[in-house]
Amino acid sequence: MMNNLNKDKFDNIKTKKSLIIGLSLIFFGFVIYLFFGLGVEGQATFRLSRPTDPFALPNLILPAHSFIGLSALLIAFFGGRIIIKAPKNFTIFMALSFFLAIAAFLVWATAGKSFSLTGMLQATVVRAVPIALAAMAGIMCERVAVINIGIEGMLLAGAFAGALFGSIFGNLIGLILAILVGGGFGFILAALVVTFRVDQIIAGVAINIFVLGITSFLTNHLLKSNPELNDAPIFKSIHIPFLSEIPVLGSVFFKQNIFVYFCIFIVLISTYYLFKTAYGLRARAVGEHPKAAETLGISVIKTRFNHVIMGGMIAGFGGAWFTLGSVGRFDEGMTGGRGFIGLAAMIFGRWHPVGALFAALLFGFADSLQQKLAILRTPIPSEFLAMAPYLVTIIVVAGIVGNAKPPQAIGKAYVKEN
Amino acid sequence: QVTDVGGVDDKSFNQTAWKGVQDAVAKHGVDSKLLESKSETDYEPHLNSMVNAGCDVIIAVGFLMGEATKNAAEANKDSNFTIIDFAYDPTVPNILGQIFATDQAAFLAGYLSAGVSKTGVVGTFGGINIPPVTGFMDGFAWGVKHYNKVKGKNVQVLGWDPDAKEGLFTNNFDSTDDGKAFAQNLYDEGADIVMPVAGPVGLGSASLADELGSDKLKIIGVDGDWTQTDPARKGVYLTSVLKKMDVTVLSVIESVKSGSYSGGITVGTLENGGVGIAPYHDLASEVSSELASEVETLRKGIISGSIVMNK
Amino acid sequence: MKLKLNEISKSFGPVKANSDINLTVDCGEILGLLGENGAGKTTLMNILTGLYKPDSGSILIDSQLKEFHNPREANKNGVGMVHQHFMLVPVFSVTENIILGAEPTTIFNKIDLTNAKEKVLKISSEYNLDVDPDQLIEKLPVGIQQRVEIIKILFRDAEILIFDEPTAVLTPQEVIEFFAIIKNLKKAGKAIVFITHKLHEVLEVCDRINVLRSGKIVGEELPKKTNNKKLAELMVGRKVNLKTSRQIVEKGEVLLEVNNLSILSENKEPLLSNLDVKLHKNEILGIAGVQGNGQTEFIEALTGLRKISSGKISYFGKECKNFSPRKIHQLGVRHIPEDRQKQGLIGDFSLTENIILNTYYEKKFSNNIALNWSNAKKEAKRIIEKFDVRTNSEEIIADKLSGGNQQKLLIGREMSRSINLLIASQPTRGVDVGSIEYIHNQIVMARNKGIGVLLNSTELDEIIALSDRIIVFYEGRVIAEFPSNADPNIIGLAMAGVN
Amino acid sequence: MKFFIYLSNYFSNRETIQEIILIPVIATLLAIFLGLLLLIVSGSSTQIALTALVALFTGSFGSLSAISETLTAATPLIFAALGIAVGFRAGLFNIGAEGQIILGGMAAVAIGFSFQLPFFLHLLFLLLAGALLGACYAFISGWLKATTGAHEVITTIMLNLIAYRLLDFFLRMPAIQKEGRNDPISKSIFETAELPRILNYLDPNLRVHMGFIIAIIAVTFVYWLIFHTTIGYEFRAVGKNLDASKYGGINSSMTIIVAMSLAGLLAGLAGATQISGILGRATPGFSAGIGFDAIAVALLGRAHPIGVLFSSILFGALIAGGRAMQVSADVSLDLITVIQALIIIFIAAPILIRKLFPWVFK
Ligand SMILES: Nc1ncnc2c1ncn2[C@@H]1O[C@H](COP(=O)(O)OP(=O)(O)OP(=O)(O)O)[C@@H](O)[C@H]1O
Ligand SMILES: Nc1ncnc2c1ncn2[C@@H]1O[C@H](COP(=O)(O)OP(=O)(O)OP(=O)(O)O)[C@@H](O)[C@H]1O
Ligand SMILES: [Mg+2]
Ligand SMILES: [Mg+2]
Repeated sequence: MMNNLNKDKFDNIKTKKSLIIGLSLIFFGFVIYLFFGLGVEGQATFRLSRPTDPFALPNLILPAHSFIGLSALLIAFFGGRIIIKAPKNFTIFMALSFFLAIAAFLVWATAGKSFSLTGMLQATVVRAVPIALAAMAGIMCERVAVINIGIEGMLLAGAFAGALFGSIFGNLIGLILAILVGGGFGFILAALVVTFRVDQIIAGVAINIFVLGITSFLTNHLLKSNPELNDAPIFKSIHIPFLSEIPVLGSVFFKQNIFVYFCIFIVLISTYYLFKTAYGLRARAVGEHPKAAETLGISVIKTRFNHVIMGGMIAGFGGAWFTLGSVGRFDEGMTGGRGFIGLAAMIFGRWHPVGALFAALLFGFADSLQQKLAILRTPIPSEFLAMAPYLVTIIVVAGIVGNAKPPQAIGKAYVKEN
Repeated sequence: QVTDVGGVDDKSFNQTAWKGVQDAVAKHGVDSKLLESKSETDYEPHLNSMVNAGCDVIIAVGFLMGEATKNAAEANKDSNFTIIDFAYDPTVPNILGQIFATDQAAFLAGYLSAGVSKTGVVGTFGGINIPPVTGFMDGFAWGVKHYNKVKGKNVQVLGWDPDAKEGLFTNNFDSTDDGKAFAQNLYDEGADIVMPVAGPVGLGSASLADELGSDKLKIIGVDGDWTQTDPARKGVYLTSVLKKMDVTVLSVIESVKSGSYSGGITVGTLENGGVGIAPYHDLASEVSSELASEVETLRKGIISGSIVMNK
Repeated sequence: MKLKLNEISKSFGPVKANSDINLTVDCGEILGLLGENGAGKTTLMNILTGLYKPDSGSILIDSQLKEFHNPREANKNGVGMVHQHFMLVPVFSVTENIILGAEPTTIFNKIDLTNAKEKVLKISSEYNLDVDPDQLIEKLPVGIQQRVEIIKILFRDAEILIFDEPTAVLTPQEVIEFFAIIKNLKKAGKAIVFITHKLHEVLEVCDRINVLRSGKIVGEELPKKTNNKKLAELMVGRKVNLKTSRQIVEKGEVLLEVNNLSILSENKEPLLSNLDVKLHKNEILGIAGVQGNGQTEFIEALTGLRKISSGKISYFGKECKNFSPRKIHQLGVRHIPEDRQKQGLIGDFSLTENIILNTYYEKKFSNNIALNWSNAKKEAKRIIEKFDVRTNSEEIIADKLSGGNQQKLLIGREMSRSINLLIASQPTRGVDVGSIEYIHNQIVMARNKGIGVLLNSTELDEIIALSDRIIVFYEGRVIAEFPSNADPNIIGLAMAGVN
Repeated sequence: MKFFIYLSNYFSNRETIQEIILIPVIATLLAIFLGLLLLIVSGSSTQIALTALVALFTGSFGSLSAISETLTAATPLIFAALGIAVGFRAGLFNIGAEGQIILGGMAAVAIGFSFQLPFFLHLLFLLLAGALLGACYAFISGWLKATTGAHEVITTIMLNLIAYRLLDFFLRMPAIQKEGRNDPISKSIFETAELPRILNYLDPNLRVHMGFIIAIIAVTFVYWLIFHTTIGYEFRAVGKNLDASKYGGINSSMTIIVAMSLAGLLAGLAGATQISGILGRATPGFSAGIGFDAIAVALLGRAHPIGVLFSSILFGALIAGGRAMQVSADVSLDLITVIQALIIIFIAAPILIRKLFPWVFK
């Protein structure tokens, strides 16, 4: 009796929730039409390929006003659907609406002008890479319950090592050494938090400051006096045969450099590792309930060391992107907070590699979008566009992630008694 | 010398000025001190410590240091200052402001690139929206406009609108990564020649051009001749818009030595050779002989005043 | 397989947890290990399973010397332990928990789940321990979780099985099932160590009983040849009267009245439904029940730590709708929380700071803005004195106190003030017997002084010893009420939901 | 005088002299030593290293102007680090000081130039405005944490990034932007809104200003607040054990919000004093990473007001000395950053220090 009693409790909760979401979607659609739809005319021209491309696609030309009107209508329609049907999870519809909203915005911004959509998407992927890698590094550490605020520093170290050693030994060895340096800092972090039980966040902050200092110092005392040490050959983009010829997709995914390819690879591999393999299971156990793991003969200490070092290496690789994957030259503090955004992406993605990747792509998109709009010169101040991803993160962390659980033992030092 | 943020090895702005100092060291054996500013809060203390270090002349490199330099100069009437890219009115007795008519040189570069461009689109972007930077961009845009007028073509300039004074800015002078991204962005929009006016940021653009190949994307350097400062990628530089701070700095130092120093303003122009454009080096082949000669006549025209750039 | 422990000693700083302990277990034998809290039982077993290193002494299995540096080595030698506090990962599935650390894998270290499940199912049918291998641990009741723990050690083919207070968390019903299980295991020829401090249990299942007191073996008994009283005295080391003397007092007017109180969890499952409870002056009302049947939520609701969904709570005749803990405290309602480490005290606050934890804002200790430390110190000194908390200074941090002394500090804080009603939750958990008697007497005295006491304890003996009236919680409802002289077995049944 | 009483309290306070004095001192010396080692390893002569060392000391405490520079650099650190310390005490890790400083500065500038007022009033307004806006900005994180449990580390980091953009936008607003400039730079504040330089009568170049004195007052106030008031007790209780604080009848959400806002208030003051004492106007880089150094300072001072005071002065000295180092030995300022990081690591890992120098702790 009690059961079906709270069963219909459940139902009316659901319906209430769907009512709220539905209505807000309808409102949202309305707002979009109000802001973007009214008073725009002309067409938005999105260039999909360069004249030089083998199969050049015609430009995608959209009549601004009607397109925006349509997407606004669709969003409203989804809202209505949710209210009536009260489906199990609204996420698909909300995602779709979100997508439509962005599309509408783009069309509005481009009305009467044109820009290269492909270019923007390509930039999106490129911009997402360091963030995604930072997030992967974060996941590796936090899955074994070690908070790694030091990722920013590790990225920077990787960038520096990449530039320096790349200039001396060529980019491949440079990359390897960058990874090792990252791993080195991973080791230091592990030693500090696991062995010496330094507060995890303090240790991370210290690493950030330290790396910032030492890299800048060496830049001034080593690289300035001999510039040839700060001029590494970069990894040029590799065009994957045939695939790269596909219009749009081709140049977005298959005309990139190894960092992009490896980034995707790392995401896949680490998903497999964490959720399919025995080692992954043990790692997660250490993150959730170290004592239990210990009683089953899993060494918490070793596991944490290994994974934090692994995280460091991924960060080192991500750092190398800034130099070997971009301009081949190190500038002081050139990582510019990507490590922190990576952490946000990790939480956004709920400590899951794939989720984190998508979060990173979102940031990357916002990043490149902002540059396009600078050319299109919209009335919206670029500063506000630049804020968008950070605002989104805050909303997400406050709203969605409120109920997503991090590994249980996170932040706690493990004391082995004997 | 106190540098602006960006560092003395920026292959451009600070470095060119510093070269002037080193020339002086080489020629006259004066000794030199360098303070690099990490942030704008460093300007004043740095200038002060230079004063305390008892320098004969303190060289402030950069428009952004205008305020700080003025304060320092007024607080220390008896030490000599010179600042690059800032002109005070009324002038301060113990500051020599060095400014440059870079728009004249950039005008030539603009005309040149309009002539060289295959896609009919050229681009530029700046570091921060301040006169010393936008001077370049104005000239560049005007140059292209002039080309369109005389040739009846329609070459587009992306990244700067000289009338609205709006355009693309990285809002920093140090992120080469941005340099690459912005160049990529312009390239995606069809530009095949880009002039980055943001000190070392431009190196990022150069490395993109290097990656794509100079047939797809060419770069125009600023301040110094980038084929000299960045020989590794000399293949991608169509030319550079020269702003010969090294020369002026050297002369200021000499004037101090000879006691002929006085505050005020000096202006570098095409006429007095304070500004100019670099030889075409590797990409000379891209520049047809008649285009080259047109540019030369333009130069004369500007000096003589027969050509008014902005119309 | 035969286990022999030889002269095992282990101490933690000041505490000698184990000293020169000898014991043996045979295959197909159940050895009972009896001892008070803190006697050293867990420590001994942790040594046996390689979690702790002994300071001295040796372990022999089949009369050959063994040394375990970690649990895995112990496992390899067939030693497995079901821990007092379960060692299960809540967000993992049953199977994942069982195979953890001994996963069957295919290529690329991929876990072979199907294979694993088969093994699990095989074991569970063999010893009829039925579980759903795909269920998440956090969704399972403790009884089932314990089965998972057992399967976990059998999965590692343990021959020597150690159960650390396995019954503490079980309903009488589950206890009976559990006994059936270990008897099976015994038949299967396993050597079993069964730790508890419940006398009747050892008498019921064990073949032999060793009694541990403050780290030493103080006697070995055979169930047939001994009895409750004898064991109790061995365990505690002196004559104990298991009943606290409690002269009957006439109960007075109603102090606390709860009318059809209900509480829902965040995901709207009922934690308490339609509760009706009355507590009178001069009365000790005992709440019996197995952990997790709503007692905790009930206490939290009464003390303002949890919002109620419907119903009505009235103290001293006036309703207190969602009062804050402070308001309720101000009514003279004192609360001894069930987990002193987590709720009652702040581990690295000094004793003084802890003494003012819920009164720091009062006139006595502050003028609304600034604190009056000297008064606080005086108060701390007084309480430490009065409730003989063993410490050398009121400035040391609470963590440094032993469990029992922490408890005394807590009780002292709550009972040394103007008090009209006492809510005591697990007041003697993890406290040595000397302190237990002391605390019990304090509670009875309070009640005699005309205070109403609400006593919540999972130890049925404690409830029976103290209460004037007993209510039994089951699945968030009061399913039975008994007078103080009721038969424990019937109460036990009620705790299991049988009416 | 009062200050010294606090000082003695501080030492009689639970932590032992060893931990309070010995470890930080050793950590600092060790860090400086390693820094110089790094200098030598990276190819400078021992000669230069020694000059650098000397410059480090003379440049920080060697002369009146050196001391003035030290204190000037320390002033904003004291405010911001106090804020972070308050956060720590309430169990909050506030990485957002940078953003709070920026907003504090923005408010200060706006008040500073937008209207004329008599000297003291104007200054007062400016400081209040800075403090207030800083507090509001931090309030967001506190409120989100209390209501939704959003982790303050993430929200504050994001708010920092947002603050930079806000500043850029703010500095380009016609109302704010310096007339005749189209780069982001604000108008300059009026004389009446400037913090007077306290050693002006000795030498106009001594930049140390009233802000330092206000900072000292803030230190004593925060000390009193944390250890001698009910609010402080609540902060610490919530910080140490949330459940117990709830049991004790403390409204933990409220406490978190208040603590965070207070942290922001102090950081806001840091921004305001920086504007009105040193810069006189705002530019994109005016916060100069003070908010991040302050984290280090707060850790170094073990979240204790007096500790914060000393470590701020230490960091100020490192910055001032670092400049001198740059002039006389041209060693780049970054060496200082390295030293700072090393100090933090050593302080945070006392076990390490004890292992390295067992004889000191006998
Ligand atoms: N890790 C430890 N560090 C210090 N002392 C400990 C530790 N573990 C146990 N002790 C102490 O050793 C003694 C024995 O503890 P143990 O847990 O073995 O008792 P127990 O018999 O299991 O009690 P309980 O019935 O409560 O489980 C107690 O005084 C306990 O406080
Ligand atoms: N986990 C632990 N880590 C460190 N010390 C501990 C731990 N547990 C207990 N101790 C220390 O061991 C001693 C005994 O602790 P415990 O709480 O077990 O006392 P006890 O034997 O249960 O006596 P009591 O009956 O007073 O609780 C105390 O001094 C306590 O500080
Ligand atoms: Mg035990
Ligand atoms: Mg105990």
